[in-house]
Amino acid sequence: MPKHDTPLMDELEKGPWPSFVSDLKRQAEKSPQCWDIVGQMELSYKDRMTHWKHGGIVGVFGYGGGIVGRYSDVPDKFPGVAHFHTVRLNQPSSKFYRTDLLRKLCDLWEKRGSGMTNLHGSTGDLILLGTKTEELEPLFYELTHDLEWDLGGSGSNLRTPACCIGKARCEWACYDTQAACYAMTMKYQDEIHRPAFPYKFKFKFSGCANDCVAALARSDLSAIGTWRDNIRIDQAEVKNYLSGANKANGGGTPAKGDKFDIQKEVIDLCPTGCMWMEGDTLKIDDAECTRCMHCLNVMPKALRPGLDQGASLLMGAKAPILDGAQLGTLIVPFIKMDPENEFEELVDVIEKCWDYWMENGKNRERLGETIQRVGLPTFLRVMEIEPIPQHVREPRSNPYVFWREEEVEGGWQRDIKEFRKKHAQ
Amino acid sequence: MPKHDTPLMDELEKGPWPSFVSDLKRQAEKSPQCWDIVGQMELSYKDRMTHWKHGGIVGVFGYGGGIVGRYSDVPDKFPGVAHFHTVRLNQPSSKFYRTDLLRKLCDLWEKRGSGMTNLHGSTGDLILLGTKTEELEPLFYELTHDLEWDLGGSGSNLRTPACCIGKARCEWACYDTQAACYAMTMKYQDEIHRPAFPYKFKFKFSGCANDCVAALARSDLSAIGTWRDNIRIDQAEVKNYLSGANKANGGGTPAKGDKFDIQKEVIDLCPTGCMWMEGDTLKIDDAECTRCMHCLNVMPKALRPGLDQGASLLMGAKAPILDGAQLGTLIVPFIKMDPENEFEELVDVIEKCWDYWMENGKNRERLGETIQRVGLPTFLRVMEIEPIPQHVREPRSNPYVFWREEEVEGGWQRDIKEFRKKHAQ
Amino acid sequence: MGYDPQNPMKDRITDIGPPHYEKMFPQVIKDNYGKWLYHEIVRPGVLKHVSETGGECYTVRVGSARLLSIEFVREVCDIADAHCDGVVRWTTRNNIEFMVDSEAKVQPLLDDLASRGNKFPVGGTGACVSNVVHTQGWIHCHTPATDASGVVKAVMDEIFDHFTNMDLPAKCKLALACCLNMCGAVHCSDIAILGVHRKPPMVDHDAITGLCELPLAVAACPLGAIKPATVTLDDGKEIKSVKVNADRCMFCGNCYTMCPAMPLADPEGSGIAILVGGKVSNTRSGPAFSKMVIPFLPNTPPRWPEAVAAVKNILETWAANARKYERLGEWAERIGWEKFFEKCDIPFTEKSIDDYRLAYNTWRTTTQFKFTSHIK
Amino acid sequence: MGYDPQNPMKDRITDIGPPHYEKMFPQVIKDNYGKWLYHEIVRPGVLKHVSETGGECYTVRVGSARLLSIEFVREVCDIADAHCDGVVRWTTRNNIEFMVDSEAKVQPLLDDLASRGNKFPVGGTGACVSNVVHTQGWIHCHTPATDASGVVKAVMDEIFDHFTNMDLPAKCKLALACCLNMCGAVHCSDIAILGVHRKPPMVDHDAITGLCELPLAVAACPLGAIKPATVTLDDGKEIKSVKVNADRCMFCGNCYTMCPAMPLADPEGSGIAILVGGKVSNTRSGPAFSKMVIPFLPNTPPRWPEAVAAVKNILETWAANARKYERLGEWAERIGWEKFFEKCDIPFTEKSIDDYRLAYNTWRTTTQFKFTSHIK
Ligand code: SRM
Ligand code: SRM
Ligand code: SRM
Ligand code: SRM
Ligand code: SF4
Ligand code: SF4
Ligand code: SF4
Ligand code: SF4
Ligand code: SF4
Ligand code: SF4
Ligand code: SF4
Ligand code: SF4
Repeated sequence: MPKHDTPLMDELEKGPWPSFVSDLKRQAEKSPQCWDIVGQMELSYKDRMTHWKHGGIVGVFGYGGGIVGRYSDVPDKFPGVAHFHTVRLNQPSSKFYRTDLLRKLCDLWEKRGSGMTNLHGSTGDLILLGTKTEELEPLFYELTHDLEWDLGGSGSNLRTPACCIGKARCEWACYDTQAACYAMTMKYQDEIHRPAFPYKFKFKFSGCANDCVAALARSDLSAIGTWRDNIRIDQAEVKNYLSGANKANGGGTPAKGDKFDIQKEVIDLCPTGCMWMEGDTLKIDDAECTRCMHCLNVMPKALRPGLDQGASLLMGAKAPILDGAQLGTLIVPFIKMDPENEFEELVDVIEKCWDYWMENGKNRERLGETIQRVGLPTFLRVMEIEPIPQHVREPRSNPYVFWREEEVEGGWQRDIKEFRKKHAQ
Repeated sequence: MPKHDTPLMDELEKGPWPSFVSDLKRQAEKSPQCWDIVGQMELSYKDRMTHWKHGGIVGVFGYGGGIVGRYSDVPDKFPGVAHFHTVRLNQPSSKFYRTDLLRKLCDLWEKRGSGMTNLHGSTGDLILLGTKTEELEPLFYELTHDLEWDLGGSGSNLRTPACCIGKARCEWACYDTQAACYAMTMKYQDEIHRPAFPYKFKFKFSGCANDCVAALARSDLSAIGTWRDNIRIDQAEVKNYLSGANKANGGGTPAKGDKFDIQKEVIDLCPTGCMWMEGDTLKIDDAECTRCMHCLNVMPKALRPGLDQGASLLMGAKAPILDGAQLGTLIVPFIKMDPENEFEELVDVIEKCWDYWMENGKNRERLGETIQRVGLPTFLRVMEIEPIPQHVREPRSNPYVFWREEEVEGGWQRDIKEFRKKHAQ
Repeated sequence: MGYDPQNPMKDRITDIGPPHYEKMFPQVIKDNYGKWLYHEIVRPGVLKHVSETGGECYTVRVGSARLLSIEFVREVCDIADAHCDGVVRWTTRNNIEFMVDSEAKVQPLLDDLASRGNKFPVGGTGACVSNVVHTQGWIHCHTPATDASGVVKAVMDEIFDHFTNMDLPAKCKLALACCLNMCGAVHCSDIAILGVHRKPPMVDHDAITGLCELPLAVAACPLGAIKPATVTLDDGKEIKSVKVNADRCMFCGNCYTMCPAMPLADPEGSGIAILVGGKVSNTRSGPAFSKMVIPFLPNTPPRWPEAVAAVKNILETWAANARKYERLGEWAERIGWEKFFEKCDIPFTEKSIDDYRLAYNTWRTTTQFKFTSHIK
Repeated sequence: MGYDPQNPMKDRITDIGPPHYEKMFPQVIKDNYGKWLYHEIVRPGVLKHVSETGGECYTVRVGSARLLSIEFVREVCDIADAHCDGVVRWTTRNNIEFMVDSEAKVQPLLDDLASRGNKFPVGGTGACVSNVVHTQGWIHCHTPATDASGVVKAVMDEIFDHFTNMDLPAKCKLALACCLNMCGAVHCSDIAILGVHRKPPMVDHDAITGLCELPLAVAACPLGAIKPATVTLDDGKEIKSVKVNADRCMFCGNCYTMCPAMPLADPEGSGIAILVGGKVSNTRSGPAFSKMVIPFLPNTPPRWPEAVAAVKNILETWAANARKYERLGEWAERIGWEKFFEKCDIPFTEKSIDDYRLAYNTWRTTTQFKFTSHIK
């Protein structure tokens, strides 16, 4: 395929940020179809429009997900991208890679595809961007056989779960996010690869309330690490913050004023107001703490999560199509996350939820939309979770309560004729 | 009518709070039909049910409001309340009464009704509770001729407007609430007395953000006094608070701690954090103040509203039937309230709003429900009010914007065939 | 002269409105209109307003049952004549205010009021419980789920001392509405008592034809629970009526408002819900709706011990725990509603979880919560 | 051996999942898994984690375009082999992290990265602008209203210094989604760039029969703007198709997702909206949605100057005005959105006023507001 004239694309080779255009051109030297990627992009830049057609259904035998079909609407001009399907791979939990594996993947993709990738997609998959239908089966064969690696999810499937870096390199992880992510990915391979749900379903695992995998915003089920005992305080290190020996926020927020002011930077910003100083001793009323992480973030050397650790489960987060975006709703305030028992408690919750949603969810209805439609009280009931005030930000203000007949003394059946005897019409 | 045996009612004669039962009995000595009120109440207390029938339509000629029909569903037992209609009277603004007028009213109601009243109904009317259909016309005649007093509203009418005590006895009134209330009551007598609206409509007038007539919660249009310049500070009186010579909150909140702490009681509670002390001088950054009244309430001798006064207009408050309760939505942040020009600016707003609502409101749709149905942007457009950020607590988070064709370059008409020339199907 | 039934339109006067407010003012109000400088609460129930003219107005506020006889009103007039130059006023919450223009006149007035038994309790100012804004209940309305005056009397008897003493952290505004129409400010009160139904409407097929327009009855239901139906009466006659899908009913009573042949009230089904934490003033946190914390308590006349205890418990718990100036809802927001339920020892039920139109906004979408006894 | 097209199911391996994460770890991570004590950010882009074993891990984070060639990935592998014992990782926001186990190895790594032109910008830690979470745009998707990679490049070029310097009040998380499907966390970002359509879908009657199930197309529209219709094609043939009531359309694009014969995109109609103030972490204020402050900016490739300027303006205004640790939305909430618009000098339009499902909750229902230039 020839090089195209791409003045608009070329503009994007300037400037300090890494240029995907330069990178495309570099690849094109080896994979000439990349000239057509640049070429079609140039056309889009001229037309101010995409030139991709609505994706067709393509895939590998026996799988109903993992490949996103894509065709050019100007294939004659750019035959190199006439077919341009995406291959999604289950990424290893928290995305560490040994270079030998990565290099094998590069070789495979050089052979079987465009040579362009996304590391990673927004959901978390490793994405191979652009190949032809006829390459899919061979690619899959080599991926599974030679790299021992599998496809990710798409369509009305479970999507590849994702997690924060957690215990691998973070002091705050309250459970093993990688272990949980991997365990669920393996346990539910079938759900990832074969559409059986009303719509997509996403898991995300963050080790603490900082939520570094943005689970709360974009996963039907998120597990966020937390603790139920007391924040561990190292008072000696508190003093080191007061003296300036320790840098606030690990040095991460140097811009605004450098002298540490524990009152302003920590105590006043605690959302529950449960911290105070007694001399140079820091006090926390842990019963009032909502484990928001702010104080730990600012004084990582002095403060650590409690030891009775687990996770909060929130459900139903999603993007706005169609009822408006949702954040996850707190469903299980605290659950043990135990790799030893294969996350039994978590699995219970997941499967109860799926049973209900698969039976009751409408076509293309995300879990969050189902919960909104049937109401949180009903959802808690089917989940066999006792309703507690932690489920709400505030109690209802409208008075429209749905009572059930068995809750009302005497039931609902009444005789209007009896009534009329006492109340003339 | 005979006295009934009323053991349950009698229970309510005990205790320190004034007893309506004792009062009813006292009146019954003069107005024997009151025995039947007590009697029917006793029956309700036994049956745990009301014994009133659904109100029939009764009224005086030419009026479509002011009387609420009411009939007993046990008229044989209690003939004294077989008919028991309510008469609503326009109360004088802020409910001062000369006793000569009140006594005349008592005489009238002794002659024409049960002798029982509500001073006042929740909307604000003076309510005469319980009379027969045949008494209505004579009562109306005597009310208008002898007392020079008129009926209030009911049904799909404008309801009797109400106001706080304002300038009559309050230091904070930012406009003349009585004058506004009276002027609107007089201007819209026709709307009060003859149903012409989709549903009821209520005005309420509060002189400041304390909102002592609870306008924001329960009036389709509320005018709440405010100012747009600076809080007037008397620094000498500030010092008197600091020294304890002045009592905080005018002595109204003595319970918790008596020593005044300006930081805790005022500065820390200011919702915008716009106050601070410089030595013993109190500073306010008025540009940040939202005129919430808290600091003025706590230090009435030291702080007074600014001098450039007017009102904020909020619209659409109502009780929960059927879409859920609404508080008033801020529509006009600041308006002059000038008795000299007969509240011209206010009248403009009212009439523009009515014109739209009367044309577009559905049957039994309160203004707030109409606004919710058509959307606040549309409502502002028909009100010819420029949309400003003050109209919202926060900008929208969903992306579902209704663009109008004229706003979009090239309009909406496109040719799919032209499109297909560039984009193959 | 006088009304002539033969000629009802003769000399008819209409649209004259209320008496002009200025004519009703006492001298001290007239003289100082718009000139007030500041106020003090000299003792519970007694306000002192000071004007820039030097004028002073002392106000004595007394609680009232609101359901008043003309005999009582005449007694009020007697007092006003004796002490207040023949003027009295009512507040926006149905209290009575007697005003005098000098400090010397206060004590005689208070003595007079005190001499009249329990009819004129002085209080209701500052950080106290307010008089209860309330509605008609069984004394006059057709849709109530509970009584009004009786419940209010029972409640106020119990918390009376908080009306006559300013011993609370802030004002506490009480309200009662006897049905979901919520005549009053129940939806924005510190503590609200609300009459609620829990049985779906019966349909009085024998009477419906004359009483309602069926399409209006059908349209009345916000949840579409009412459908047209053909039914056979006892006499074999087929008529058009409606049927109710009870499982979709949320007991709002709008059908009964539109159609008298669909009564809901029931001795066991109807009762009281408690809502708390609402507020109207814009002070500090701004206006807020009341939230339902107890979905149902039975109707137990004449003294409603369950409702009375519930109100008292919430009031006292707030009073013991809140900060100065902190309204009930502000306190609950600060400590978190889970703590509110724990501290007040109120069982939490699913009924407090919103599932109506804007429900999602009230669900908890953060990991921030406190561990309470609710979490096992 | 190898894939046999004649016998595709032979030796088939399925459902084996990803490589096990533990196999991917470098030694320092393995040794200290779950034992980390604290971290420091020694300079922008360089993290130091200290374990209770005494072990240390130094991480160098570099920005990445996310759209990566395998040539580039191989270069990354070369670096990892040279400095990091053959391990590299990607973050949840598409940055690359190189880890070494001692301080001594940091500078050589940094020098190597710096020697490779602009391909490996070190930064993205602490109080800086994050790399932009983004989507496909014109490089791979069929529904975009704008491009992704190109807009991101243009924006990051302009605010590059805030990526390499921790000079902001707090973290600032940027995201881009090219259509309302919002693949990414655009709905909860400090600053979000969102591709939006503004023209209703065209209906390709010639193609619709083969491409869509009409009932699904009709059902796709949340506002009922799509109705079945019979149309006559140029060749005179009558077919069943659909028609769109353009006045009810809100340009969500769901119809196009369900029916390829209903394209929306248009050079003038489509463009960019800016949303701000969202956040995911539960720190202090808890998670929040982004709010739409600029409803439309045109698509102006290759450099989108309007969108770039808008992002930069908001970023700089926030940076100049917010308090330490105050995320963009927390700042806007504290000063009030009217002040946000004033300070950023962004014209307010009715488009920022919600009129969708839960709209009422965003309207202002208090008298509390600030006087700004908006009030004449
Ligand atoms: C590739 C990816 C964007 C990217 O560049 O990273 C992507 C691409 C598409 N998404 Fe997505 N979504 C991607 C992550 C997301 C996310 C983010 C996430 O998962 O964390 C979201 C928001 C979270 C959520 O799930 O709500 C997301 C919400 C959607 C939606 C709206 C779903 C909803 O319920 O609101 C659609 C529409 C649909 O499903 O029909 C959609 C649909 C699509 C489709 C399949 C287009 C379509 O209309 O059918 C896109 C295919 C593009 C292509 O040709 O490559 N995509 N999509 C992401 C998947 C990569 C991966 O597997 O790692
Ligand atoms: C008398 C009074 C209660 C009281 O004891 O004070 C009252 C009594 C009734 N109200 Fe009310 N409302 C009264 C103030 C209110 C208020 C409070 C206010 O105006 O400040 C409200 C809430 C604010 C509002 O308007 O939203 C109120 C909201 C309702 C509603 C619900 C309206 C809604 O849009 O949600 C209804 C139902 C209806 O209109 O059909 C209603 C209906 C009724 C009816 C007419 C019953 C009915 O279903 O037709 C009641 C007649 C009772 C009777 O027989 O005496 N009443 N009603 C109040 C009027 C007295 C007066 O004129 O001063
Ligand atoms: C007399 C009355 C006006 C009237 O036209 O009748 C009135 C009079 C005063 N109010 Fe009020 N308010 C009156 C009903 C209200 C209402 C409406 C209601 O209760 O339904 C409210 C809003 C209720 C709410 O927020 O839920 C109200 C919220 C306030 C506030 C704000 C309190 C707060 O912090 O939220 C103040 C300021 C204060 O007390 O510090 C206030 C202050 C005052 C002052 C001090 C104003 C003044 O300088 O004269 C008056 C004496 C207060 C006192 O008694 O403690 N007034 N006040 C009303 C007496 C009702 C009663 O009999 O109990
Ligand atoms: C590497 C990464 C996790 C991963 O598995 O890849 C990560 C790593 C760390 N995060 Fe994070 N966060 C990472 C994405 C996130 C996300 C998700 C996102 O950006 O989409 C969030 C939530 C975003 C949001 O709130 O909108 C996130 C919110 C935080 C916070 C909370 C900040 C706040 O005040 O709101 C902290 C605490 C802090 O920095 O003080 C934190 C802190 C940290 C620490 C200090 C944790 C630790 O002790 O190691 C790590 C270095 C922070 C830094 O770079 O300043 N991390 N962090 C992610 C790096 C993304 C990137 O390349 O830029
Ligand atoms: S979510 Fe918490 S545990 Fe996970 S990487 Fe972020 S800060 Fe660490
Ligand atoms: S974690 Fe958050 S709530 Fe708990 S003490 Fe620290 S700052 Fe306060
Ligand atoms: S609303 Fe304001 S002006 Fe009116 S009485 Fe109350 S405090 Fe005074
Ligand atoms: S009126 Fe309210 S916002 Fe203004 S300075 Fe006083 S306390 Fe602050
Ligand atoms: S609240 Fe209901 S029952 Fe009570 S007076 Fe109003 S309409 Fe009647
Ligand atoms: S009570 Fe309300 S929900 Fe129930 S049938 Fe009647 S109108 Fe419908
Ligand atoms: S945001 Fe829209 S256009 Fe962009 S990748 Fe996702 S589905 Fe495609
Ligand atoms: S773009 Fe959305 S609103 Fe418009 S017709 Fe299509 S589905 Fe309906």
